[in-house]
Amino acid sequence: MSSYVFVVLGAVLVNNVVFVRVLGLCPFMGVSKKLETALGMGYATTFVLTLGSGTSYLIDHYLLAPNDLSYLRTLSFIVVIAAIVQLTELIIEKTSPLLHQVLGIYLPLITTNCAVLGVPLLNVAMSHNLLESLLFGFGSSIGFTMALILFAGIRERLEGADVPVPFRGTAIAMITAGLMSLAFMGFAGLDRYQ
Amino acid sequence: MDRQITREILFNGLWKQNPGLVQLLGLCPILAISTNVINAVSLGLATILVMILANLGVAALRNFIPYEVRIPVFILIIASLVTVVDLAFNAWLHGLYLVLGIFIPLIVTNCIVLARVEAFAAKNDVVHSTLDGLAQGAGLLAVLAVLGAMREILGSGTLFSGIDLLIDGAEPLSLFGAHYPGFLLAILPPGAFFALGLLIALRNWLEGRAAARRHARGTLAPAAEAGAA
Amino acid sequence: MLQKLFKFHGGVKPDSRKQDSTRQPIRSLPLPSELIVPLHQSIGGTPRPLVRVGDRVLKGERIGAAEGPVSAAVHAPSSGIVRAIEDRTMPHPSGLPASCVVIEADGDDRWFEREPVPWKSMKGDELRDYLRDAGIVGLGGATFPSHVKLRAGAKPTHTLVLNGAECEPFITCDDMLMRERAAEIIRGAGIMAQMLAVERVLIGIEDNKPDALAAMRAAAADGIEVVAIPTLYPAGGEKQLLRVLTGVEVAAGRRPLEFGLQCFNVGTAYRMARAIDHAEPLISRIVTVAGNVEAPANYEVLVGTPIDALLAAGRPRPDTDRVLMGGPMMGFALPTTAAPVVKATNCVLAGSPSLLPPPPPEMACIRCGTCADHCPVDLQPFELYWFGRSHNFGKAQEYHLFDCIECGCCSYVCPSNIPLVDYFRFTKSEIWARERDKTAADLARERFEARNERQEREKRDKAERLAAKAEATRKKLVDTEPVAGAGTASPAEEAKKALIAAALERAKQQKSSVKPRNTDNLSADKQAEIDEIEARRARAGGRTVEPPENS
Amino acid sequence: MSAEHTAAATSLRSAGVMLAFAVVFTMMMAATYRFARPDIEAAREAAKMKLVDAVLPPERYDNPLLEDTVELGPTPALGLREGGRVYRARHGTDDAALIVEAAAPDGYGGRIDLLVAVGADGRVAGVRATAHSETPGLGDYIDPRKDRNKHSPWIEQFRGRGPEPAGELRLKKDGGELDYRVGATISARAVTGAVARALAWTRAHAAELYAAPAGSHF
Amino acid sequence: MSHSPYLRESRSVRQIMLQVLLALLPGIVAYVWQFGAGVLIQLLLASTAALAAEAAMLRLRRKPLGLYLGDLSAIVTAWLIALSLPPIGPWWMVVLATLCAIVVAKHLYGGLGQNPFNPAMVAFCVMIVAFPAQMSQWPDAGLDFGQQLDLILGGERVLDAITAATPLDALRTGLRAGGAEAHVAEILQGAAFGTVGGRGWEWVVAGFALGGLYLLWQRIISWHLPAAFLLTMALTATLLWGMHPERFASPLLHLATGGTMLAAFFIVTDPVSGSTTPKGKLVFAGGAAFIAYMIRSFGNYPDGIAFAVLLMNICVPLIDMYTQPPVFGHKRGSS
Amino acid sequence: MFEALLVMAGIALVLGAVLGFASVRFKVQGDPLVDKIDAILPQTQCGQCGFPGCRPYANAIADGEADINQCPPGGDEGVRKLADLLGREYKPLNEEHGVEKPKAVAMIDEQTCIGCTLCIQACPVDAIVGAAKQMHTVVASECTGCELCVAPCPVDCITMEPLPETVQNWKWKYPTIPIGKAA
Ligand SMILES: Cc1cc2nc3c(=O)[nH]c(=O)nc-3n(C[C@H](O)[C@H](O)[C@H](O)COP(=O)(O)O)c2cc1C
Ligand SMILES: Cc1cc2nc3c(=O)[nH]c(=O)nc-3n(C[C@H](O)[C@H](O)[C@H](O)COP(=O)(O)O)c2cc1C
Ligand SMILES: Cc1cc2nc3c(=O)[nH]c(=O)nc-3n(C[C@H](O)[C@H](O)[C@H](O)COP(=O)(O)O)c2cc1C
Ligand SMILES: Cc1cc2nc3c(=O)[nH]c(=O)nc-3n(C[C@H](O)[C@H](O)[C@H](O)CO)c2cc1C
Ligand code: SF4
Ligand code: SF4
Ligand code: SF4
Ligand code: SF4
Ligand code: FES
Repeated sequence: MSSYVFVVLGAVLVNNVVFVRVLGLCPFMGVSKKLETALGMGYATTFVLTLGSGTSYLIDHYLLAPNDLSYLRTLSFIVVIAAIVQLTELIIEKTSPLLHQVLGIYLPLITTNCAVLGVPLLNVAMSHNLLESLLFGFGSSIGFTMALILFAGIRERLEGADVPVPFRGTAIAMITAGLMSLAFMGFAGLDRYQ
Repeated sequence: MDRQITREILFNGLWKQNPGLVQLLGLCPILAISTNVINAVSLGLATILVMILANLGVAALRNFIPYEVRIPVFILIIASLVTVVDLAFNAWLHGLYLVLGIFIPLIVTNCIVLARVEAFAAKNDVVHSTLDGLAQGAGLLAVLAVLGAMREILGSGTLFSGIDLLIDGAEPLSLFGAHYPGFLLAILPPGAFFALGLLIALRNWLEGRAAARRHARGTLAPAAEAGAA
Repeated sequence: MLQKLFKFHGGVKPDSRKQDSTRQPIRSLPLPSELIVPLHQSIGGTPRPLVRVGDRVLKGERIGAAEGPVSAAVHAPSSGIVRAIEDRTMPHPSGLPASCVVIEADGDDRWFEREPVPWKSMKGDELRDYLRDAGIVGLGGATFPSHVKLRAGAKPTHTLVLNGAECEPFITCDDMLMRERAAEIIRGAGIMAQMLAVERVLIGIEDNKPDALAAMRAAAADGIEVVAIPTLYPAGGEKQLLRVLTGVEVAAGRRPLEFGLQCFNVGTAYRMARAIDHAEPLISRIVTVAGNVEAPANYEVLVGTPIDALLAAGRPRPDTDRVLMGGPMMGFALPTTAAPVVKATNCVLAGSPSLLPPPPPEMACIRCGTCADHCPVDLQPFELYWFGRSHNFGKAQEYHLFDCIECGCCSYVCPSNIPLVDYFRFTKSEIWARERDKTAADLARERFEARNERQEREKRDKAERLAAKAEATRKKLVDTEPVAGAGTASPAEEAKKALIAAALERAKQQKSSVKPRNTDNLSADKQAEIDEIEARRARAGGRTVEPPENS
Repeated sequence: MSAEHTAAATSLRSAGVMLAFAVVFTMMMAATYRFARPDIEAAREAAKMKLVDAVLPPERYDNPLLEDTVELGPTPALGLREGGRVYRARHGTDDAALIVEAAAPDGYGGRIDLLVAVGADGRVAGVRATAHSETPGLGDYIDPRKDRNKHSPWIEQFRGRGPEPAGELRLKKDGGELDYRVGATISARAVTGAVARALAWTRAHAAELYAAPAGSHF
Repeated sequence: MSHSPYLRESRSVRQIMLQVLLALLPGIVAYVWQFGAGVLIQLLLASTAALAAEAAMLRLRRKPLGLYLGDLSAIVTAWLIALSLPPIGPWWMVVLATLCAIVVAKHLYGGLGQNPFNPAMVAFCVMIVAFPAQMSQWPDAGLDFGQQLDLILGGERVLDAITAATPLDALRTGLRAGGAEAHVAEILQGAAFGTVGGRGWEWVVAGFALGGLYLLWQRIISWHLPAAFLLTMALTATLLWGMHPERFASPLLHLATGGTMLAAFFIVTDPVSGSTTPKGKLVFAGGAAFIAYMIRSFGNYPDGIAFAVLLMNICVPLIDMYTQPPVFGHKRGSS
Repeated sequence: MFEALLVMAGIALVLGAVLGFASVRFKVQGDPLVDKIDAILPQTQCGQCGFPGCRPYANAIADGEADINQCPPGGDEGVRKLADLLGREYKPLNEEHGVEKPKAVAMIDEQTCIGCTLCIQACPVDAIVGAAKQMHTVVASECTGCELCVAPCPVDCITMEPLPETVQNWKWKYPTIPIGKAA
């Protein structure tokens, strides 16, 4: 039981996808200018990443591994994730126009978030079981969402700051991300305590 | 092939629309793998290879790809190319393969690859597309190399460590002697962010200065856009 | 009975400096030769001028009639001749001119014929119309037409509050008024109380005015309670005073009336009594002249008196570098002292570099929160400042920018010397401007779309009609063809020609009867504007087009 | 009706195109895989052997030691919570060395995985840290690749040491002979302790280990 | 032209910063008394570096030098850095730390008042991540000033002789080395740990607390921050100590050691990078204390205050957003 | 090899079918983006952007056919807002389309006007009243200042008058030289 807690905790804080594993940075930099959009992207990613982790586990475990097809992992994972994205869009469009309005524009962008492929691949590398894969996917995406939201909060505040001209915009955002990543290093070791 | 367009495509990839400094795409490998020059350059070369081939492939096949499945097909093409590169590294550069880890398969989701395929190769002919892949990949490679060098020099005071993975027995350069304490932070993720932030600022500064100079001379920047735009 | 007092958050205690100007009784000023009466002297519509250049007017004669439901009349402060109706610089921070009636006083100061007002027998609306026509507006600062505030709300009004707090440093006009004319203030309060049918009247006076408190207590009638409140700027703010006296917090955007409360300045009550008992419209007020002057005192001044003249009576010292209208906390530097005294003028304050030192250089906000600690409406001024600076107007509004009463407490205490209130004023006016633009854009979009639709419809209609007509013509031609068969042209050709001719004819007719159809569905005031334009056109003399009224 | 119809038609068409692309590119990948596979496996083998070479010089054995293994269950004495593996090196028919997977549970950053080679003489032949999370720049000198002293890395000190004379496998700070880096004693102490325990255990079970059938569970 | 209000009455930023520096003095005196005068060198080095960096940045950014340099905020940052680094750290370390704080954490964000992260804590974190070895060397008792000066200026570091662990480092080290068998009590007995917090630390802690009370009295800081910080620290520590007294240190130790007091009164109270609303301050300081405790007890770093403060700095915009105090007239129950 | 083909073919088939189906079923939908863009445009309807009105320009931006810096009446701020909405880089107003001018309204010299109705036909927002052969007048509060009526007037009686600043529409200025936004 507690090992599952550590899987999630580790994925959210200690090995945060963005700050420690350095994945998913393009959307992290791209859609963090406003809190609102950050939230939308976060929700969408959480959904796809969790589902993608589970599905990828199933594909790897039942289709690829038994047939010695591990070289098809990258391809099949990404294609399946793309399909999940499309299907999600389709389903929410039909069932919840409201949700679609919130998430609609972010869903297509998710396919090129390398965290959605990276996390399933890490699941394989860390030989997680199905539940662990799901939890790891969920934890990672929560970590991503959290990072995105906090970052957006700071960026909104930075809007009025008198930042030196060459650093305005993305440069200072990058520095800020660095400082956040520095802060997250403080969590090192928290997932290992027994 | 038109010289002017060629130059523009190259200029775009390397400077004006540099993926790492301007478009902010493909950041994950840039930040994760730039802990030393060798890693950075190796991944950069792998990415260039994939980008060239992907742009070439898509540009060649674009007329056969229906609109509604274009993204999955692009991904299919890219993923296959990446798998081939991955297998090649595994077989012939195994040491590097272990170091680069999941970042070779992650070239698939490297936003810049798909972005170029969609924005350029899907709309342009084979020659220009290939060139664009090369230019954008080179832009990425340049950033990777500079970043890798910055971090390696600061962080451990060496250059080309890990070269033995490529060339057996080759020795890395040690720059500050054995007593250099090493600014460890540079090699860790925060250092990656800082270094890229500084690079972006440096580019902004250069651009700003150039703009100021143009302004002083009273000429406007040649408003040339890339063929894609 | 001891009144339980409440507290409001924050506030500051600047040195009150009221002693100098309260040493002498209220004085009067010699009649100036020229009186400049701005038409717009209250919140709401700009009064319509009732006089023409060259007209002779008597003291107290109405020269501008209230325009619209929220507006109050303006009157001639003295007898004389209307010399001009023209733009003159206003006592306003913008220093912009606005329309004024300039009267050359004849020196007789002859009153307009006054009749006693049978107010007890008047119906509420009649009485309110009378007050409007007497130009009674709030003298507490906002010059809101008082008759509007004297209409009972949906809920019964239980408490009338008179504001005698006068919390700003230097200003003593209400203090002196209360000391000298307490009876008439109480009289005015009684009238207001009757109009609003309130249960009790509370008069709040800061405890640094013992003389005024004593005078008011002596004059107070039954049901009127004079309450000493702690001296704390801005206790005189309407909402703060109501909070202190009743514990009720009236949120921004809501009216005291919704809570069964109503609040007037003591000066307003006094003018009310004068208007009812002496049929005297609001043509003069008490103004404090203080600051860097030799003879600080209060004067009863005619509205329209150039501030120069008033200031001269106080004898400003030579190092006077600017003149404020109002107090040092909320007043503003007059762009020119040639501007007239208006109903809102409570104080003319001469400043010198030592008295009102120039602001130290503005530094960065360190988010120390001191400003928030002193804000009487619990705002977070530094956040508003930050949003204003980054032009994040939406966020500023979310953080209740419009609750800010511009009291200046935050700027007063800021260790970084940030002119916070200026940022808020800037942000507010930018937001207003944007809102004006937005409404204009919406209106334009609507009208553009309506026009497009109309053109579509017309085109369609025309096409249909033409088709129908053509059909008919052809039928006719076909019908008549056998008869005209002897012609040289072939019947088909003939038919075509006729068709074209018919179409041409129709087109001609259409053209000559073209009438712009854009005058359908007009709102009332649009119609009014158009009517006005038509009228002007009829006159065919006036050639200026008024800029659109924005307020 | 037409929406349904075109939907079906489009579905078919795109499925067809996807299929075609999938087939072509899968074939490409499969072909590459076929072609590269022997090299991949060789490379994998070589990587493993590199580690083994680091703890045991190749000239000391001549058997395919990666195949000559014994599986261990959870072994607290080796710090193994989930089991591990022992590789047996033989020279001709002689026992040459045992290469044991072990772990130090008490590193500064948690567990340190080790590979310890114990010669037939009962002394340490070599040690390598295979995985650890000691503080970079401080405790990570236990990994010779991170060790600043490239010429005689810290971990090489273990070569040839044994349980006696006493103090051979103890830090100077604890009264022994082994060097350590000041400010990061814990890492050194953890590795040293684990090596000493692994050596003791291996010596105690050497005979059985050499004798057990290949691939068997111990 | 300026507008109303035309009157101002306030303590200037310079005066505020001066008072903070004043409040730090008792703690510094105790520090010198207990650990020797080395820290004075560090304070001097840090102040000089801070002023130089500030001046250079102001010049580069073309800001009025005199005005901003005189606000003394850089000195406050410098002193806090000097006090949180080991007093015998090499000179370049404290200089580098100060440069990080002033140049990166402060001026890249626009200078005073605009930095989202606490500059001093940024400097500390950078240092402990980059130079963990140097950062864990604290002087053993009995080093005289000359020896300390020598060490700071680059003398030969025979570290075994000179360094001793701070209580927290010793605790962490002991627990790691001994696994579960080592008992907290034994570990703490081993070293010469004074009566409460550790050798001499309680005096330093008392000095900082005294300065903190002065700041409270002067209304430069509000009670919310220190109260929430100390209470959360005490509660969390009590809870875990109550459950496993042999594995966790007592709340007293946690309160009276390391940077706890310095943090409670001088660091979480940084107005610029902290939360500003009353409720937000409680959340901010409480969160910082909790994370700091967790890192101390379970993480890789001996003290987590700096990381905890940075982590809470990250959350400040959101905390502030969700804890806006009700505005006049919009309060519950008043409509 | 065979399994590989099988697996991938299966995945491809399903995916292709689903996507094709989805693309047909869920294609038509109003573009909410256009409304958002349109809401930012000033609705002057002047056509300076090169499109017949603001909405067509909004459509063009949404389709990626027009750049965001072509609307002079919207000015710098309009470009910034569009850049914000669309997540694009801000760029200065394209001077080919004109420059930002202070707000103005059209005014008809009522003495000269011959009542030809040409201006009425030109005005996109029906801000001109009058009938044939009668004098025409601009309803100032409705005029967007688009200047479209100026050119058609055969007797040149229409002029654009800048809106004067009055006490009512006067704006407080930014307190000091802005440090942050100066550049
Ligand atoms: C736009 C506006 C509308 C108002 N409408 C009413 C009203 O309908 N009834 C009323 O009793 N007071 C009304 N007031 C008066 C206010 O409640 C208040 O008494 C007045 O603004 C003077 O307060 P001040 O000097 O503190 O601003 C209105 C004020 C303003 C500014
Ligand atoms: C900050 C502030 C301070 C004020 N101080 C006073 C004051 O001292 N005396 C006063 O009568 N009105 C003062 N006012 C105006 C009152 O809010 C309010 O407008 C007035 O009492 C309403 O009465 P009136 O309509 O008769 O003017 C102040 C307003 C503000 C915003
Ligand atoms: C951030 C940090 C990381 C550390 N990492 C390690 C480590 O990885 N290995 C280690 O042995 N000591 C590490 N230490 C040092 C220990 O806490 C302890 O001070 C040291 O091991 C005691 O060594 P000494 O006996 O030589 O003083 C670290 C200290 C700090 C502050
Ligand atoms: C009460 C108080 C506490 C402060 N704490 C810190 C601090 O922890 N770290 C720091 O760098 N500066 C601190 N400062 C100084 C100043 O606020 C800081 O340099 C700004 O963050 C720089 O913009 C403090 C100032 C005050 C008034
Ligand atoms: S008082 Fe001044 S410095 Fe302090 S928070 Fe408010 S605005 Fe900022
Ligand atoms: S001016 Fe506004 S923000 Fe400042 S204290 Fe007064 S009400 Fe609060
Ligand atoms: S240029 Fe004119 S028509 Fe085009 S968007 Fe702007 S205001 Fe509308
Ligand atoms: S009146 Fe003229 S300027 Fe005004 S909106 Fe109509 S056409 Fe445009
Ligand atoms: S490379 Fe773009 S998200 Fe990772």
